[in-house]
Amino acid sequence: MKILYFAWLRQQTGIDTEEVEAPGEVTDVAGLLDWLKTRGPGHAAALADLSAVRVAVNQEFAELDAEVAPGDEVAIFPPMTGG
Amino acid sequence: MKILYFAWLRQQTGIDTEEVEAPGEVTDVAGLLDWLKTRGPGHAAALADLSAVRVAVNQEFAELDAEVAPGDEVAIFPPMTGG
Amino acid sequence: MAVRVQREDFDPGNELERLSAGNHDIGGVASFVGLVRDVAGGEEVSAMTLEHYPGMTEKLLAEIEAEANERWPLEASLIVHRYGRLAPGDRIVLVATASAHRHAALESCQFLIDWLKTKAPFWKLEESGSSGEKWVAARATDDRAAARWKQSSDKDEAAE
Amino acid sequence: MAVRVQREDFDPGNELERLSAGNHDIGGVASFVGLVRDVAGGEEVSAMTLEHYPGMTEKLLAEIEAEANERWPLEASLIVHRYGRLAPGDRIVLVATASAHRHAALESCQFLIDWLKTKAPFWKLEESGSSGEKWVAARATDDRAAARWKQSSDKDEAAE
Repeated sequence: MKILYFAWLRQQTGIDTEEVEAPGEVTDVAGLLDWLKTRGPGHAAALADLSAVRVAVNQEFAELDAEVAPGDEVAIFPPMTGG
Repeated sequence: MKILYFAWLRQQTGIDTEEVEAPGEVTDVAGLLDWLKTRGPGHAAALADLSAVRVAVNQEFAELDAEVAPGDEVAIFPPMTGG
Repeated sequence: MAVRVQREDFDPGNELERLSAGNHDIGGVASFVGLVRDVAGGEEVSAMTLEHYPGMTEKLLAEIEAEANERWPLEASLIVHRYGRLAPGDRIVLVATASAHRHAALESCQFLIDWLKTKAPFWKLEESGSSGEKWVAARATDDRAAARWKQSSDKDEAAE
Repeated sequence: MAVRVQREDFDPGNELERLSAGNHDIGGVASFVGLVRDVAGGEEVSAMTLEHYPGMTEKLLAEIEAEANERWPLEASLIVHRYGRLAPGDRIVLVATASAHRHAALESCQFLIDWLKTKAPFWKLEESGSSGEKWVAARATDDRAAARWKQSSDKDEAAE
């Protein structure tokens, strides 16, 4: 699975893109985020407050109960502030 | 009094501007329009349907009961179609 | 704040550039450019002549621009309206408003163009190859569009 | 219909000219240009960096532009959004819509910019001489502005 981090999530994790192999029990966004927190203190800090975080799976906005599978592109970012 | 005609009112009267001396009993817009009708068949035709006509006195939109006096600039025109 | 009534064409890019130049309080510039269409009411239009009331036009445009500046926190505003004979595709009017915030710019721009359509002393004469010359009639939809900008105090009274 | 996401500046005059060129069915072109302000939330801003999600940004912009073209009878539309480091006064975004009738152009332009503020994957990092770098927080007023464009079928349900 390919994980992308944007804005302050990129800064806190220190990573813009990482390739991960999540364990088999990770089947949805919530499970993935929980598992990503265990990858290090930067990840744990960045993902501590999930209300401040938005997710896209394969470039579509996704809720916490959306399914994820190996091969997916999952992006994690704060609420958008464009325009 | 200076009378200005615009758009099809100018075409029907054949006049863009005329200087007139209205009789003393003409004191408001309605009276002025009634009197202008008597100035010729073009005027009569142009002012036959007052619902199709708008008036400005001294460059301010005016209703039929607005006062007019010698020296005023009175413009007569159809509803506006700018923009 | 500026108002111009002119026969000559204008350059929207230049006008917008000048409107916001050097003012870093501006977060958004909204604009509307009106163009001559080659069809109106189902009929082909080959040209159009805009007549106006010199003097009153400039006075009214300045008044309505001042009203927009009272109702919205604008950093800059511009109205340019042409008169004379125009061909399809030609520019007729430019309204541009600039503000710190986008809604003030967008709303005041719409307010000004709605107002121009019904209250500015301009009259359009359309020329058609098939049916000659015809003065454009005022449209009820334009009156309704202008009416919705009545001040909220007026609206409150109407609702009571 | 066109969407561009680019680091380079754009020329609003050129873009507007190209949008309507040769199409005499167009009666009005509405546009909005967003600019970098030198102040935000009471603090001085010396520069801003726009980060985005390459690929998803273009896809979403194309989708929302297609939605605007379904909801309004548009003759042409354009979204240009920049990314990278920008200074106060720099252009950020251009939205332009063209239609036979002015309200379709004006409303769809406002729809697109409201949508861009909340749904396009862009993030702003502001730099201030006094307090360093800060990611801009999303604003509730922007969410409300985007929410009012929900399709009328949604609104009807909400009203029941």
